[in-house]
Amino acid sequence: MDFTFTPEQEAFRGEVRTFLKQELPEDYVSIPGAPDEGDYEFGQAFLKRLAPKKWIAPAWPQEYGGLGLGLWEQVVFNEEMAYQRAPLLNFAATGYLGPTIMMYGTDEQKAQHLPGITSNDVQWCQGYSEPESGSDLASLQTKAVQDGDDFVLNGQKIWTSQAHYADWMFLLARTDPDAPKHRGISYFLIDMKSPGITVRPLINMASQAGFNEVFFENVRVPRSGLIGELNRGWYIATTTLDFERSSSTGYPTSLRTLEELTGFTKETKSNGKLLIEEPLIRRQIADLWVDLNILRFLSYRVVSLQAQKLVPNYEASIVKVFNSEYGQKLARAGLHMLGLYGQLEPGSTYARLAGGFARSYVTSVGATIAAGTSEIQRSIIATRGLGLPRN
Amino acid sequence: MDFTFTPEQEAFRGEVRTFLKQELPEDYVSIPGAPDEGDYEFGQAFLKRLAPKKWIAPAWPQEYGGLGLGLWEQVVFNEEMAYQRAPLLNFAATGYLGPTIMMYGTDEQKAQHLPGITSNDVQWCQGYSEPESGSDLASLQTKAVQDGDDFVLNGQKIWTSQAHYADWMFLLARTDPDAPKHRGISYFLIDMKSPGITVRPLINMASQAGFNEVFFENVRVPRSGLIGELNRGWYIATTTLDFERSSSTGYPTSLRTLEELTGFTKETKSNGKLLIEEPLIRRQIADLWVDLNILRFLSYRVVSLQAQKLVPNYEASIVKVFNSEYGQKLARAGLHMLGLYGQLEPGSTYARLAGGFARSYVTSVGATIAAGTSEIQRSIIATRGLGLPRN
Amino acid sequence: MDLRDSEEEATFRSEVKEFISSEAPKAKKGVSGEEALTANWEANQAWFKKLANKGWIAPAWPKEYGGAGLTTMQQFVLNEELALNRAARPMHLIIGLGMAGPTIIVHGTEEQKKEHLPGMLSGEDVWCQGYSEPESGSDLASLQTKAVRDGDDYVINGQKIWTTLAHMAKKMILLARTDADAPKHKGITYFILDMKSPGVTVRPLMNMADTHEFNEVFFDNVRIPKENVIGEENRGWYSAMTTLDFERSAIGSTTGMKQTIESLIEYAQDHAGDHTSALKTNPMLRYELTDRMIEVEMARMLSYRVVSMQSRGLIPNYEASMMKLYNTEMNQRIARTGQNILGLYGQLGRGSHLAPNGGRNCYTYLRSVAYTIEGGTSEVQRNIVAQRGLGLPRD
Amino acid sequence: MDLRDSEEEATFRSEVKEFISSEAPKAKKGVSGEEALTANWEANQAWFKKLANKGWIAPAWPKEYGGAGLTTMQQFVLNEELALNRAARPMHLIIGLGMAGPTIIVHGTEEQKKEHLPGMLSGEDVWCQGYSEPESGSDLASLQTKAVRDGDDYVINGQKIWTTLAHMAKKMILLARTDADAPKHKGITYFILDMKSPGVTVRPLMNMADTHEFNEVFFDNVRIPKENVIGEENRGWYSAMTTLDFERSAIGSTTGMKQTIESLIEYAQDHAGDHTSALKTNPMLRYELTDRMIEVEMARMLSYRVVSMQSRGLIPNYEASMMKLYNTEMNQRIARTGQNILGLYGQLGRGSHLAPNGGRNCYTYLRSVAYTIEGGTSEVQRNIVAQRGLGLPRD
Repeated sequence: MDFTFTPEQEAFRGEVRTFLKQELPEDYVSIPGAPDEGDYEFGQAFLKRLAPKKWIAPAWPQEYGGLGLGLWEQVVFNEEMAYQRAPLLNFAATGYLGPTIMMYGTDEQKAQHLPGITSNDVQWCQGYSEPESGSDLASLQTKAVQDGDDFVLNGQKIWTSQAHYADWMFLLARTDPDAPKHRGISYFLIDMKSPGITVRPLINMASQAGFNEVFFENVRVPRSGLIGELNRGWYIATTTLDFERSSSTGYPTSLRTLEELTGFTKETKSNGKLLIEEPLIRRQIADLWVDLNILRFLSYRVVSLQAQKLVPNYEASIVKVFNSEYGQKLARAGLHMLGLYGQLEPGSTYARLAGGFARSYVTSVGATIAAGTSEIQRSIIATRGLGLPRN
Repeated sequence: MDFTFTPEQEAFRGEVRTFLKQELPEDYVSIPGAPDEGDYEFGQAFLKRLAPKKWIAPAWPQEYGGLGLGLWEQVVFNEEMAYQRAPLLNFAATGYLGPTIMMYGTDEQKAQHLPGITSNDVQWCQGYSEPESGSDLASLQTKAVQDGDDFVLNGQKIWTSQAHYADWMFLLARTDPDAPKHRGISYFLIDMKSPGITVRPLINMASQAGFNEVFFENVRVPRSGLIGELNRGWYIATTTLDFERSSSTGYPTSLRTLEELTGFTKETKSNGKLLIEEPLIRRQIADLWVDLNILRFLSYRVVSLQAQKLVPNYEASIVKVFNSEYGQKLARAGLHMLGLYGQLEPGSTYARLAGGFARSYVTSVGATIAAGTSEIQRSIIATRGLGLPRN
Repeated sequence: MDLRDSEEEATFRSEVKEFISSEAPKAKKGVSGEEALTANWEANQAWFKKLANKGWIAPAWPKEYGGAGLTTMQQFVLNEELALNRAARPMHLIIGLGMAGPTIIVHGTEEQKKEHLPGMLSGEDVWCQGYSEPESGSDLASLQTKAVRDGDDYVINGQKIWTTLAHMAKKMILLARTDADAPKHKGITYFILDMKSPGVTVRPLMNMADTHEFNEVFFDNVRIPKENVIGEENRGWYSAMTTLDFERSAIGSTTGMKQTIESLIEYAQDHAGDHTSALKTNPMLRYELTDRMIEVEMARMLSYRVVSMQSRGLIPNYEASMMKLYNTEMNQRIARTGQNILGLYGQLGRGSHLAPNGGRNCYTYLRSVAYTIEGGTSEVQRNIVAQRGLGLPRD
Repeated sequence: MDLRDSEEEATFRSEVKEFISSEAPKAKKGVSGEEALTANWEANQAWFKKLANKGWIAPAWPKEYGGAGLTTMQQFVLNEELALNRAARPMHLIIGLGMAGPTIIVHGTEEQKKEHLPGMLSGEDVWCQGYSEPESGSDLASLQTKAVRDGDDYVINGQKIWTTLAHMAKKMILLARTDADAPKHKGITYFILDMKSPGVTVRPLMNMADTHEFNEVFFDNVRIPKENVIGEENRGWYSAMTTLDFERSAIGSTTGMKQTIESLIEYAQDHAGDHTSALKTNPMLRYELTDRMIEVEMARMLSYRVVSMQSRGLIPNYEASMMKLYNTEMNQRIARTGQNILGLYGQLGRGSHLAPNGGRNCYTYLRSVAYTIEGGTSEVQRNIVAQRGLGLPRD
């Protein structure tokens, strides 16, 4: 057992950190949630500078534009990026789509799509959720019907992040309405400029246009847009969903936030006393640190399983539950400590810590629901981890 | 709307208080949970002095040995008794059995049983629960078979408080095994000296012998032991179960305990500081008081409904959930504040506040389970109070 | 003890009920509190006019000043019925009717009464309150805004913050320091400021709900004529503490929270199929809702207790703190339960066509954070309970 | 970073596993910790003898003193395997092997080593610890028990409290004040006391679980020969702070808690029909159990971290406090969940024939309260985390 990173890994961490310090302006402030126009342009400019270093998807094999980083090196890279709050814009493509194409795509598909991702020239969005599907994604209703060499797509997706910026979408559609629901779904890639696609923004409670609805009306997808076998799309997609549950960016993101909050309580006086001298705040801060330490090692355990070529299962669900609920707890604690100022929008003169807590209070709601609600994760833990009978 | 007691009611409260102060020795300490031998004898002696004042069951009509007190006067009486921690020994008889006999009994049954209760000459225990019946009381298996003028009883009861002291038992037994489960049960009164009855104590975790198992082997019950109609026992019993949910002694009991705990924190130093000066303890104490105030008025609301001849329903369930969970919270908070000394048994030299918190920590476990678990109460609230569909 | 209405109370309740049912604009289910106010502004203005005609816009004011002279218990019944029937209440007039008005009645001159009370009673004048300042924290009396006498005027310089309704208000009650050398409570004067005076700048503070509720107000050599001083110079702190027999049970907010829960249940039952967290299939949500319901019932008991004290001529003290503490923390829990029920849709803003119940729960979720801080933080309330309720030593 | 065993660790783990499987008495499922120790006392004594022969009773001690000289990571593997396989661990020897022994090795004379170490290593001598006193609270150094030199002896008068195992112990490590005028840390001497000395009285303190774990010990002119002073007179406080490279990950207790959860699940599945709270029909219990499981996994990570630090030669500091804090509070939650699952049967004591799992959960429920207080309260641990982990100013 060995809980340290190797000197080479630490050197790599230093390299990433130095680069990010150079490239992110000193007054750079990243606000959680959907990027606005300015954030988006800043992020694209930043990614343009990452691309030549092959750091858009550094874990990918070199032939596809990555560096072929090992798992732990990838953890180091992700930790630094998250800690410095570097913009992450094409995450669906680097995280889910790329590995899927590598595993299931034809050589032509690989050649067509992978280089555009690592060069950051093509932006992708993910089309899984539908208004009626709820937590049972496999009940999706968008239909793709074969017509000559094409498929013709009709239906609607929802909660599609950044669809308004995307060049392409990867999505699931029903290709066999008579088969059992998991066995009639296929996995497609679609050019967002295809005729018949309408994108409509959904304004969230922070007044951000991060999510969209996407409507398909007789959209034609050429056969080259089908990934893997027809009707096997569900199984292709779930392979990559497992990646999301085991993402290792929760810890460094919260670490940075908690460091700032702790700093705030050490510097800010209220009624003549430092906030940190209030025993209740002191206690809350200590508890938040204990939990954060745990989150760190829970995340590493998942990576360690992956490093042994094992598929994280309920272990990843534990990280997912704990990470998303921790985010909410941290946001609430922060807002409480910031007092009335905490509720001000980012950008306001009086906003404390750049308004980040207000924003994460808003965006943390979705975190316990997206990619499998906490209840579903707990159910996975109960059945697979504890061996309880199904509900 | 009027939230005060009348001057007459306050005068009555004063009378009860004065009497209790006289009758309970100054060093009197009542420990929650099952009474031991000494407690039991002390309690019996005390009840002997209550009886001439007709205060064993003061709310009963005068013809049955009570004073015919009004509902609010009864609340006043119960509050004082609970606050002074006066011994309550024959509660099942005064609380449930008596009202049942008054409502369903024949004149002979009334004459036979009621005077013994109000004179405190006859002690009763309640035989409802069985080992296999769990939270579904109506699934009980103890059988009573008609044989000439008698019924012959076979089976087993469990969780029978004070069965080892009781002269008589009231119980439910199955008289028609073929009927739907609620419709084949009858309500019986049995002399505990009848041949075929065995009582076996169950030792609880505080090493008290409060509960018992009671076994019946061909026990003969004369026809005069049947209350109400044959096979209608379930409906007779549930009428009186409603009384338990709306008992008004939770508030004054907790009030006394919390007063003592608060006093303790104001007098006891730890590391040179009064406990109450610790902000975390201060906060916990304040929150306990807020909740206790609420409990008080929730209880009064139930009485108020009864005073209007309405049957408290989910309102009583709210009191039950809140009261029993409050008892656990208070016990835990108290143990925490008392430190290592809190865990010592009553009687130990170092036990603080007479070891009452250790004892109530032990006995409060049963409170959220007995007479309908918190989950069942919540289910009642969900369906009757909120109109949610059944689970 | 009797939790029922007395005969007189029952009669008055019927009168209120009938008046609401014939005169108030029909409200949508699930709408209450601030929502009910803004949901249908024009219809509500007409409704407030009718309330004003009956004197029910200032129910606690003495009749001689244009109020209805209701007893505390009658006010309680009025507020409870308005809330139960989801009729809008004129919450935008609260600073005028609840604070400025009572202070003027007690400390004002005849001229001041004539000038300021009618606009309040007709419901036309919106008032705002200039107390808090950026540096003053929870110790309001440390305020720094200065008023210097210059001829017949005072000249005001400084800044206020968290000023609700400043952008709609015609007048402000303003506390400013007139004697910098006196102990902090003894050098403050109570002014009435015309918000259109030159030198007054109102700047919005947008909160995370992206709504405009708070403002900063800046004073740059603003002149207030000496006729607008209420009470004595340098005694303003004490005038500001004046209140009339204002009903404090918060029954309106408690009832509103109960309605929020009801609307969540309704929503969950209607949308059981198409949400990530459906009520029927998720027992955790049942339990959460049940616990919220228990809490609302508990809050109601605290409201009843406060009004009962007031109607016996007692002044609620730590009892009101208990209620404030409990209600605001409960409101946050209700909002969170709401978000759990609404699933991903809960995060949609008010402008979004897919937002459930018009985005109301999301608004509550965002707004409820500040309620536990405004008007005395939860910790301040706990300390009041500890000191005054339990006789514990001061913190 | 690699959470797997290294090759050497894996080899050692196999050796341990084999030894346990061939030599340890068969343990019942669901039995762990203190239970495993007392459940089968005689068989366990034979087993401890075998552990002692291998040196594994004092795995961290240097070989020259009769220990196994294991590395921290090997100790961890040993402890983890003992726990995973529910083999009894000699917890009654912990004061001798973990505290008295290491102190004598560092500060004792050759004679003292010869006299005291063999009895520890053979597992025969039970030791107890005389540190806490009724008035000392969490400030141990304020102790008042006095030792006065008289010829070749010291004469001891005073009292200790919370002395675990005093009624079984042969020897005590005793801290007593030898210089009343010195600053409190500098007037304390470290003694070894023969528990059979005249003037020693042991009185049980029965706890609410009605078990005899704690004692008071009274000293009435008890004589200790000067040969039994360890280290220098008046330097006893510093000797008491000595520890060897003792493995601190608490992996045994974490594993035991996991086994407790497993035994609850097993029980609930076997008894689904006849309990008030059946697992299958009660979704709340599913969620509770799941949350406890999540927490145990979290606790394991904290254990891993501590042993990993130690194996790199670092001394766990606030990291050990985090673990203590988390584990003891989690233990209470597990006990409460257990009570919820066992229903009314959970309240039956160990002596009762109907008590599930022999009343073990009820014992944990009662005993777990003190764990959060003993060895530094949760608040003390939180303060260590705040100060040392976060660099916050002292409380």
